Amino acid sequence: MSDPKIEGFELKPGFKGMAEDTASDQTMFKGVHWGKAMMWIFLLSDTFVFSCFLISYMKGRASTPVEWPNPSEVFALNAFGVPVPLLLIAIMTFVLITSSGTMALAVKYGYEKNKKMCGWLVLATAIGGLTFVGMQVFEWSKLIHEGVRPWENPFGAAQFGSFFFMITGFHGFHVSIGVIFLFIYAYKVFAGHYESGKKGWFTKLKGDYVEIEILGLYWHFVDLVWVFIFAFFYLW
Amino acid sequence: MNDTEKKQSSSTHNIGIYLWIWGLLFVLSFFSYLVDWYQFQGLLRWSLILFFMFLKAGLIMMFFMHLFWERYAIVNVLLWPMTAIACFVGLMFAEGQYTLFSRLFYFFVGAE
Amino acid sequence: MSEEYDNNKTSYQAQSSEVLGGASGTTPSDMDYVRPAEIPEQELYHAHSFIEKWVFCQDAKVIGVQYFLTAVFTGVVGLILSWLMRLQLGFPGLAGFMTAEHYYQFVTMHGMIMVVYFLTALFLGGFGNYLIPLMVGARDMVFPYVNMLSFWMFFVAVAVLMASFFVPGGPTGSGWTLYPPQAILEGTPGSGAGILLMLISLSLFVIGFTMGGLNYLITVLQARTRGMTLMRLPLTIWGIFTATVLAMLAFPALLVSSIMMTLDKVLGTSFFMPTIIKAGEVLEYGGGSPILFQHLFWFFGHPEVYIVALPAFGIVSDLISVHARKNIFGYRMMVWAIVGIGALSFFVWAHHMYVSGMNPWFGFFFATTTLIIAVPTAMKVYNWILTLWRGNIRINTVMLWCLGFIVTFVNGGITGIFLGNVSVDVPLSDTYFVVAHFHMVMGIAPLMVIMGAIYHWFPLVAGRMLDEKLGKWHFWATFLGAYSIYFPMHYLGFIGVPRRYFEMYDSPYMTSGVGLNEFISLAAFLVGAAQFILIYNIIKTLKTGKPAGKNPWQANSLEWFTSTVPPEHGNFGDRLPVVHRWAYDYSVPGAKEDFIPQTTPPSEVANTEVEKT
Amino acid sequence: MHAGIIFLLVIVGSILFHIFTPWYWTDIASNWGGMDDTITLTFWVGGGVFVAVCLFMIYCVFKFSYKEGRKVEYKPEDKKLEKILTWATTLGVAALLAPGLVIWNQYVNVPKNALEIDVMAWQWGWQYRLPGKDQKLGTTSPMFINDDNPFGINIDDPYGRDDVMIQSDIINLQNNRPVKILLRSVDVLHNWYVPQFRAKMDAVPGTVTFYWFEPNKVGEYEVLCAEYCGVGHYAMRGGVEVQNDSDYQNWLGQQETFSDLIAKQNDIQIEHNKIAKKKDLNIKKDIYIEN
Ligand code: HEA
Ligand code: HEA
Ligand code: CUA
Ligand SMILES: [Cu+2]
Repeated sequence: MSDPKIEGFELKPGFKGMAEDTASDQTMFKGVHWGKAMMWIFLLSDTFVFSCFLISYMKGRASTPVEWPNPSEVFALNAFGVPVPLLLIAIMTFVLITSSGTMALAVKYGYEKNKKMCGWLVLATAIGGLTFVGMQVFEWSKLIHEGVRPWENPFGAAQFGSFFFMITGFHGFHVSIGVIFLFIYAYKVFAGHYESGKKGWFTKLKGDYVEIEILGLYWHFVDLVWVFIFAFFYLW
Repeated sequence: MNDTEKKQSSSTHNIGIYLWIWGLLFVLSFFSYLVDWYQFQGLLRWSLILFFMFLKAGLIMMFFMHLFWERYAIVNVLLWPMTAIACFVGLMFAEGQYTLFSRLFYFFVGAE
Repeated sequence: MSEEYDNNKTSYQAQSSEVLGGASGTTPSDMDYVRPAEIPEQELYHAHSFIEKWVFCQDAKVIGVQYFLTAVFTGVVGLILSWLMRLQLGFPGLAGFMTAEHYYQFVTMHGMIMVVYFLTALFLGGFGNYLIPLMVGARDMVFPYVNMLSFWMFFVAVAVLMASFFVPGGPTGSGWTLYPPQAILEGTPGSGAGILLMLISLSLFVIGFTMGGLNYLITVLQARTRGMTLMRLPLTIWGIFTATVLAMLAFPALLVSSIMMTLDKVLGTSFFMPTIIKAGEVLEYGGGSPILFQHLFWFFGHPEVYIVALPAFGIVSDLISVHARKNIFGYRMMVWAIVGIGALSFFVWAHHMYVSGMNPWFGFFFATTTLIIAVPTAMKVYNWILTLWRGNIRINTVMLWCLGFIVTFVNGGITGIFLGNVSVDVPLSDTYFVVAHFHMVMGIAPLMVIMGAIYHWFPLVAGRMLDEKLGKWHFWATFLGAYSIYFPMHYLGFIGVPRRYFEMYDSPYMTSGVGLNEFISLAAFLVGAAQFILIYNIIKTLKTGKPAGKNPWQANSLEWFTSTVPPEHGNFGDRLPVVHRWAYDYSVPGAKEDFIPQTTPPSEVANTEVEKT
Repeated sequence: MHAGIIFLLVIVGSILFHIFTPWYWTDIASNWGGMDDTITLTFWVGGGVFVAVCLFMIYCVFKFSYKEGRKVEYKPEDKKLEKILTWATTLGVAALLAPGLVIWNQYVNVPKNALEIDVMAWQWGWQYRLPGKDQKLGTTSPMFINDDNPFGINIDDPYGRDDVMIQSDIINLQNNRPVKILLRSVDVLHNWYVPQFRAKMDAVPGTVTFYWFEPNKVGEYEVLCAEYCGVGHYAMRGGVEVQNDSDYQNWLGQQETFSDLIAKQNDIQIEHNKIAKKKDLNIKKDIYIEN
């Protein structure tokens, strides 16, 4: 996304460009900030974490001879007296996608050095994330109230509760971390750290709007994982 | 200036594209919700779920995470490892079926 | 805050758009032209106090040494445990305190320590940290602060691991594979606090490693110096780099399986636990699948063994090339082989599970993929020996370790072929044949490389040459001793002696193994003791060793061309080196000397036919 | 110089050790001679490569050790040589793989006439169950295991009624009759392994695993547990007695069947002693069936 113009090096598009980038000296990902490259590789690793969780879930569910609870019933919510399947989940998905959209715009405005828009959008994303976590807490407490536990549940195979709490918990953990960072970064945007290039608070790196993009990658990834959880956990 | 060059030389993109993708994500999520609402079953259900899932994931990666505009060097590095996951998924699916089979075949199920 | 940076040194010269000066011209058509810098100079945070300098240090070289020392400490613990095991196996009953519980705890801790906390940490954390920035021509790792955290995370992981020796019930005795259900049930030693601490320690290790691994990868990918293309990297870096990629993708499976097992243990979930009856009582578990754990574990475990092997492959290639005064034969093939082995290693994991009761049809798939790996590995072996061919081989300590590596690695690799060939594995699996296989290929071969690397790079790290004579004694004792431990051990496997047996002499056809076992144990004591020669050598050298001077081995790669020996923080003085060639221009016809450093511009060696890289 | 000689001695020593070793295979007593043959083949190919590689290395050490001013060949790569070596190795590997896969195919395809044997493992012991006249084993569940029903046989399964129960860690087998070993464990992983039969497989709680072989030598053999299963692992032994036809039938006739056991228990009317335990199990069972 950044603007790679490299002196003495022609950036060719497509696979040809890939071969040349790879064969060239100094950097392989031309024009990619170190932090961004690091976030990408980290997300790749994290993808393997979530894949292993979901694969375990698939294997566990495929091999249990006991009936698996029907998610559209378990996760139904009463609205106006009728049980609507997956209502809460639908709203959560909606919230998370909304926050993903605001994040994408925040990144855009960050690059335009539009401090105000960027800051508000990051803040909006943080609030969206917080709402999501809140609804997750609600969902958990509802299920716990209904007797679902990691080790047992009244609806069917015991593994249902185990995988549910573990996977959504791990995802929720990612969201929570993201929310914390979103709030911090919102503050930093408003305080102008990214314009003045002020030294960071943790690793003492110089501030730059690229950090918003890096955080954005993380946040979109969290959304991405939710897409898979939604499909495999709630729709299966 | 051809298309790809334009893609790489501008560091920000028209706001329209983000709004579009955003809207599409809502629509696709709604569709996958409908899959459950209408209680489609069997192969149809699965192909729809997977189709919407990959479409959504693809859109997020391509546009929100900007992979569409990144150079192929990074895109490839990110996508090739997925073959390992695909292999793992496929084999674990077979393994799950096999475990289920042997449980049903030899055990008195219900008491397992 | 900015004065915290570089305040004890004037800022490094900016590199951007600077073209090589000197006798050669500045036009791009000139043969010495190297593209201008495309990345700005890295800002370094220099330490201000003793603590920042030696404890929470952000210099990758110090972190490397910290990793090295911590890993060697765990290695010595693992070594002592192996002595205790051999004592029991060779001379049962001699050590009065040795119960079956203790034995299994020792085996488990020995295996886990040696594989994860010793070799992985030593190769990637130790050698990786020290060598990557130096060899790619960077001032430091790209995220020094995260790098520092990585070490301390590892340190805590080791502390937690060691703490498990002192909790009630002792450390876990579930075998390093930690197979459930047994690992978390009574009847296995340390199934309480021991296993929990092990799982926690492993999780910490993974988190810590991830922080370090990101550094290694991004440094290699994005922070190379001018002129350093990927195809000019020394093979050491290729090995460490690929191993790190494997680690970043394989450790997640370990993390996930540890989390799931922890939940099974603490919360009573049943991910891996089917209905279980113990002492006539039905446990609370039900419906899970132990085989799932095995798949997850080996999806991590098999890449893990290559994480240990690939850096060794890389390092040994460099050592052989330097000391045979000849370019490494088939460099491109070597790189592709490393990458290929790394990629394939994600498709072979279930060769550890041929007799685990998994879907039997998997056998065909995994046997095929497993044997395919032998092909790139074989190419590497051929290229090592072809590098020796018509070289000018210095038979010094470093070279001896390399030769020892080739012998033991080929031996262990071939036994791997036995095991990989699914129906051959059936009688041999879970016998001492497997134990012999992996000690030969993992316990001894990479260890030989580590030793060679110590003798090779010690002059750089400490500025003094290790004693050659002691080094040779150390080598022969280790090599001959280790070979006589593990070569005969295969034959115990043929008899059918299962591994993880506390004692086995009551079986009629195993009595024949008694003498052999005693011999093996004696050899093991000798080999272990021989390691103290090295420690003595190091201490002695630090005090009275011969000063090494610059580039004592007349090597080409960048780590020998630092501003000072040992290198200071920032590595290369005011100006980063510029690279013009691969690291293997040895004995180039027409050149004055038998080596051409990577920094030598082509115009200086214009009349030679150097390799185009 | 001396380095080369020592390496040479190591290689020669290895070969001599292999030739003269007193430690080698126990005599095979099953149909899996093919496994031994593949191992022998691998030994020749692999051992040959090992010796060749090492000898080449030693030759280089002798021939090219350091001499000031020696002329060194400068040849970064040799595409042709590398290609030849790659193909030769691929061929060698394929030659080893092929017989391995053929035998594995036999290993996973059990002959129709194989006698099914249920091997049940626990920490730390074995017991066995043979099908009765109907030649079929009844289904089981670990939930049913108790003093009255040591194998957890499903009482409602008619196939289970005539199953022969051997509550001993020694089993008798009929010579030259293929057997399909069905492995079952009630607690942790185990592995029923007789070195002379070559074959093995883990017993995994929660599923049933299998393998087959055909014993072809009359005699007594020791069973070893070959998968780590806790502190008693090393002591978890059993036995196999391979007998010829008449001896085997004789032995089989003396064994108790499941219906014998039930009848016996009904006779003595000790039911009420067990009520407490059974109730407990039944409650658990009900919960499961409900779900
Ligand atoms: C550094 C570590 C390392 C390395 C490099 C290897 C390399 C290989 N390993 Fe090993 N292995 C382990 C570490 C390692 N292993 C460990 C730790 C275990 C046990 C874990 C446990 O259970 O506790 C194990 C167990 C293990 C098993 C499971 C055994 C069992 O439990 O039943 C198998 C089975 O396939 C196997 C196969 C192989 C193969 C095919 C290779 C190949 O990569 C080897 C390739 C090399 C060569 C083949 C030699 C060079 C080639 C030539 C000179 C060319 C000519 C050759 C031919 C034509 C054949 N290994
Ligand atoms: C890299 C891995 C590694 C290494 C080096 C070793 C080293 C040794 N191992 Fe190891 N071993 C394993 C990995 C390793 N082992 C694993 C994974 C298992 C399986 C565990 C399980 O079943 O769960 C195992 C199991 C195992 C068993 C089988 C136990 C059983 O199944 O019952 C035995 C038995 O003899 C044994 C013996 C030895 C001996 C005698 C040594 C050594 O004595 C060999 C000689 C030692 C050295 C050559 C020196 C070591 C170096 C240092 C200590 C550092 C010094 C460095 C400096 C000072 C700079 N080991
Ligand atoms: Cu039972 Cu080991
Ligand atoms: Cu392996």
